[in-house]
Amino acid sequence: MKVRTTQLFTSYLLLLLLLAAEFGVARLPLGEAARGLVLIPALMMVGIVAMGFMELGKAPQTARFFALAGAVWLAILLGLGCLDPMTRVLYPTQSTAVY
Amino acid sequence: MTVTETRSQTSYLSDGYTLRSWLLTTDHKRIALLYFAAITFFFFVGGIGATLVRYNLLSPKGLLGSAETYNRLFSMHGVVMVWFFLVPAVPTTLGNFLVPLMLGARDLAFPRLNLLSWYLFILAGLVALYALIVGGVDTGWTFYTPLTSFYSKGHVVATVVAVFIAGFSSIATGLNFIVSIHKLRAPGMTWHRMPVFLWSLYATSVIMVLATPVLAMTLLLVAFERLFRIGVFDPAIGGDPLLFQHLFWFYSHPAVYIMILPGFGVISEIVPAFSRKELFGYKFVVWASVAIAVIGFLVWGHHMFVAGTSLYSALVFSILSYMVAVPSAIKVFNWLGTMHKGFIRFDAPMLYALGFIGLFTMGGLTGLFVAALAADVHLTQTYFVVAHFHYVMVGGMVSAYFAALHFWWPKITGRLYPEMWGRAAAIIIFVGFNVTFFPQFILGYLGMPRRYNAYPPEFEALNVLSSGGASILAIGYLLPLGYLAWSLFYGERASANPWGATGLEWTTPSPPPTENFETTPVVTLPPYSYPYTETSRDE
Amino acid sequence: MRSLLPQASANAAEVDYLILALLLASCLVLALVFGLMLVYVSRYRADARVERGKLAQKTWRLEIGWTAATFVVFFGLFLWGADLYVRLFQPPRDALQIYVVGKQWMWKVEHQSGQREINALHVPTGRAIQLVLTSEDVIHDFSVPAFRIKHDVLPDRYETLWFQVEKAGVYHLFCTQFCGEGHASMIGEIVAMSPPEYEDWLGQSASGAGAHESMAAAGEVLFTRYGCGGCHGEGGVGGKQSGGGVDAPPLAGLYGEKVTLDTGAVVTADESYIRDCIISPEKQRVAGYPPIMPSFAGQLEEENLLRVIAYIKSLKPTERR
Amino acid sequence: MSEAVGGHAFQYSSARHQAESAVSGMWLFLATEMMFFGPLFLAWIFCRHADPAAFDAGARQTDLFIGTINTALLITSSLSYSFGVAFIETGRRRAMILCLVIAWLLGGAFLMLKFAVEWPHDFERGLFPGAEFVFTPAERNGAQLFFVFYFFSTAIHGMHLVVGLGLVAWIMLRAREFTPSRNTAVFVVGLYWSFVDMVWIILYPLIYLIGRGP
Repeated sequence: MKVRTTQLFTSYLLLLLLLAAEFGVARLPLGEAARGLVLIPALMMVGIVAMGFMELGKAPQTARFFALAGAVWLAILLGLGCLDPMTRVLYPTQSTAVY
Repeated sequence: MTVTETRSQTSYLSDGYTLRSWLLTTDHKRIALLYFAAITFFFFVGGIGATLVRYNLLSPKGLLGSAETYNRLFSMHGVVMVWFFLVPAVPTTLGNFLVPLMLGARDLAFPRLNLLSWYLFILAGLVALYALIVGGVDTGWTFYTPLTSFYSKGHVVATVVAVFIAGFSSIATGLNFIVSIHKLRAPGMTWHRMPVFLWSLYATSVIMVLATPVLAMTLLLVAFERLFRIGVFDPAIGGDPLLFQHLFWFYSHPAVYIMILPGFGVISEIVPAFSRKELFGYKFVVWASVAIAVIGFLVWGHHMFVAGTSLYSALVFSILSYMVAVPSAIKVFNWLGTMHKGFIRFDAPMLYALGFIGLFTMGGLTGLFVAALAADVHLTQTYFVVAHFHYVMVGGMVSAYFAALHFWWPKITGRLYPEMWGRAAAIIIFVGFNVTFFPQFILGYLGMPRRYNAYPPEFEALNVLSSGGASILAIGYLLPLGYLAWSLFYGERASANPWGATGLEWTTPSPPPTENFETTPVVTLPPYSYPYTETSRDE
Repeated sequence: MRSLLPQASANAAEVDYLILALLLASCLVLALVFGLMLVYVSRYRADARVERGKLAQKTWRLEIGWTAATFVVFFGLFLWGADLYVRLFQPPRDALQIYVVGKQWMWKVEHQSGQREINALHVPTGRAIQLVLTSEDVIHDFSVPAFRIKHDVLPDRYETLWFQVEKAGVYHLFCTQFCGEGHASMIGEIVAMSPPEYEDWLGQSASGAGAHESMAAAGEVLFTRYGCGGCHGEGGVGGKQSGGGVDAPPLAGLYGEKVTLDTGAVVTADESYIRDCIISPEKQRVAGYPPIMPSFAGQLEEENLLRVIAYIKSLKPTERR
Repeated sequence: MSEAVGGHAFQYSSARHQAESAVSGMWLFLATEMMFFGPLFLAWIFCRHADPAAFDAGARQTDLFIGTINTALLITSSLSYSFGVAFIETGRRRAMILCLVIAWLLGGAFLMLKFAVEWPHDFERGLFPGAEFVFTPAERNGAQLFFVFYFFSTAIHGMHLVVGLGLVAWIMLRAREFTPSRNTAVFVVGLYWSFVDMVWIILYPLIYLIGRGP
């Protein structure tokens, strides 16, 4: 129980720190491209919840496999899904035609 | 291992005769039969839609007269066939029945969840029927926005809700299968001793579990957009209708593999059983299924080559689409390899299976046409595509479903069906199918667009031919309904293993007792250990 | 009597070759599969007393073999299809532009010189044509089987499609994206005529009833009516240049130029860009100008937008900086 | 019905076997939940990409204070539930119930803040896309997309939280059944509860932080 208590409080503290960090990063005058950085603390927080609170590390192997599958497939959806809007360009004619 | 001996001798069919004993059952075998009833009903509802569609197209002007009626008919045909027949057909019926039997387990991991999934399916079906009776939907099964969200005059929200609920039924089934296969394999049943049918249901379930939620959320977004007249797909405010298509096909392309993968599994059981020979290249067949399930998620963009996506995305999706065709090809070659030097018998299941191999190969090969970018530009959204996916879905998947139904019928019901009728139906279906859909390839190449209730007169001859074929096909599909029902009452009693096939399901009586096995079986041999291979094996 | 599917455009033959190659490959595979199936089925019947011999033990070589073979063939087919597709994406520089608006359930066409047609499109042969496509409501699809082309037509967005007709004639135009009740009636014809005949046709339509002014001229009227000149200067010379008090960018000579946005990004001022600037000016603002442009969303219908764009495209730069 | 034999259902070989299956099943369900929220994230990317400036203008109108408090509430709630799990594993049922009550109340507080305070406030300020929408024409489109995303995703998340509250309440009602060796249900519901928290941890920056600027 003692070990678990320490573990839980450590996770909690880390979560609060990251929340503060996230809050701070969002307030920095960052350019458009750097805005996504805010998501790094957020993803770390998700990791801490999974490991600290949900005990994913101690879960049966199958459970870890399923969690990993979920993450990979979400990455497929978002990754391949972004491909189209991020690379979409129209191909205009270079010059106006003469009539 | 604790074993309860009390009820293990009674057949699951005679374990209670009350309505309650059926409607509240958690026995996977009884739930499978409940699904059989529901799915057969929807197959014929969808079939009526198809019949009327083909009737309308007998004349270039459209015999039904009204475009609106036609649009609602083909939309209904699509929605019902996709979500209420093709997706659930094999997994919920034969899958539910066979997964625990093949694993050597007493039931699925979560029997109550299994029953819940049937109730969800029925609820979804009722909502769909409600939508149908009050007037149906006129958007096609693809629900493209902004047509669906702003312009449709049909009952979009009800239909979408029906599909949403059916989706959760399918998630529950998939989840149950995956956990059961991971956790409930009998002693000695290692991963590489699992029958291919289980492997392919595993791959199917992966898709059900990971793709269906995406569809569910997408449909919620569509319903929101329809109800509040604003949404993320609305181009008027900068939203992207192509986002809808991306999300829709993220589910609906893998969904094609939900439909066909169980078929692969069925054929991989039947071909060795009727060739009396080990499955050729077992591991290749198995891992090809897994590869299809994974790569199948990476190809959805090939439905959008002319939709206005970026050039780069089209190129990436095209090459990935070719990749997914490779494992399918591997499977076809392995089935042929299994027949090589076999002792081939021509019972009805084998005839259906041979039909499957032929029709699926044609469906697969025509898939290459539409994966080739420039050819797709010409062929997509025409009857070529209609023919292509019917070859895979109907020629392939429905043939596999019938093959499986005949193969395991004695196990499920304890009765034999009349063999001659079975063979006749298999041949009629094969012929009728080709007459119906082959002309559609030509129509498509000539440019006839999909979803037209009236068409230019030069397409008439081929359309009439196609409709003629459809009537043969309809007879082919009605025949099994008749003789299988007949066999329930008058069929000869089946022994535990009428085909002399391998697999744990054949070691228990037909029909199996409620708890499947008297004692938990122990697996010592690889699958498909037919005598032929045992004697000639020199290891 | 027109043939069922003529090869009427420059790339129709190329697409047909690709389809033919696919067909041949498929037939070979089908022959192999059905052939083997028939041979095995007759030779290895359960009651056939044929010498079966020993079974092959090492099957993985075969497996690797046919897997590799399929890969190679598929990759070749991919390259072929992709190459052609990429060319279909890029119109030649001197393409003649024609504007097409789809709506439930008709095609509205407008030529540069102002001729308008419904469910018909007259084009000259031997000349690259680029269509600028947009929709007023749902997604449609502009499909001409005889040219082996099709492309979706989306609302609030410009898509383009180009082709070059080689054979004069009348060809089917279909909407192939399901668009509602009248989907099957959203058909029309493409009339391809020799250049002299086309000139005649243009002349006739211009002098006929309801003589049309050119798209650019119609756009100029709209330009004045909506007060665009108030900021951008008459003739789009630019706010400062016209002596006005408003600092708005010049429009003359804008089309086809590279524009630097306030985000630092550089974009080409094509039809889509100009459209965006009119509808949502905030989205891609030109660097160095104040954000004062109002949005004209909902005020200009698609056809009028196209006319204003045609007008802006027709403006020649007054001075080169 | 699947009757229990020696403390486990008849298709399992042991109670541990059954517990492992239940935990794995829950994780698989959570994987489906991840995919369920996937389209929302993709929609966020598409919408923001369409018109970043106006989308950001929308984000600036959100109530950062309530959003941050709510994030802290959910994290604390998740912590409290995890303590509940730890307590039942050592047999301290009373302590478990106390932790679950706290977790439940914190979750309830989130819902109150979100839907009884923040949403009404948003509606008053004309942030719901419609005739009353407050943004200038230039920002209108992108901001509408933002607020469609905002209302839709918070509603879906809220529904998950309501389901979670129901499950936690169910566990509290059945608290007497749980022992140090028999508590899979407590743990499995905890997984769901923490997952709802995770979703919010991702939604929080997407809604309140990115594009807010200094």
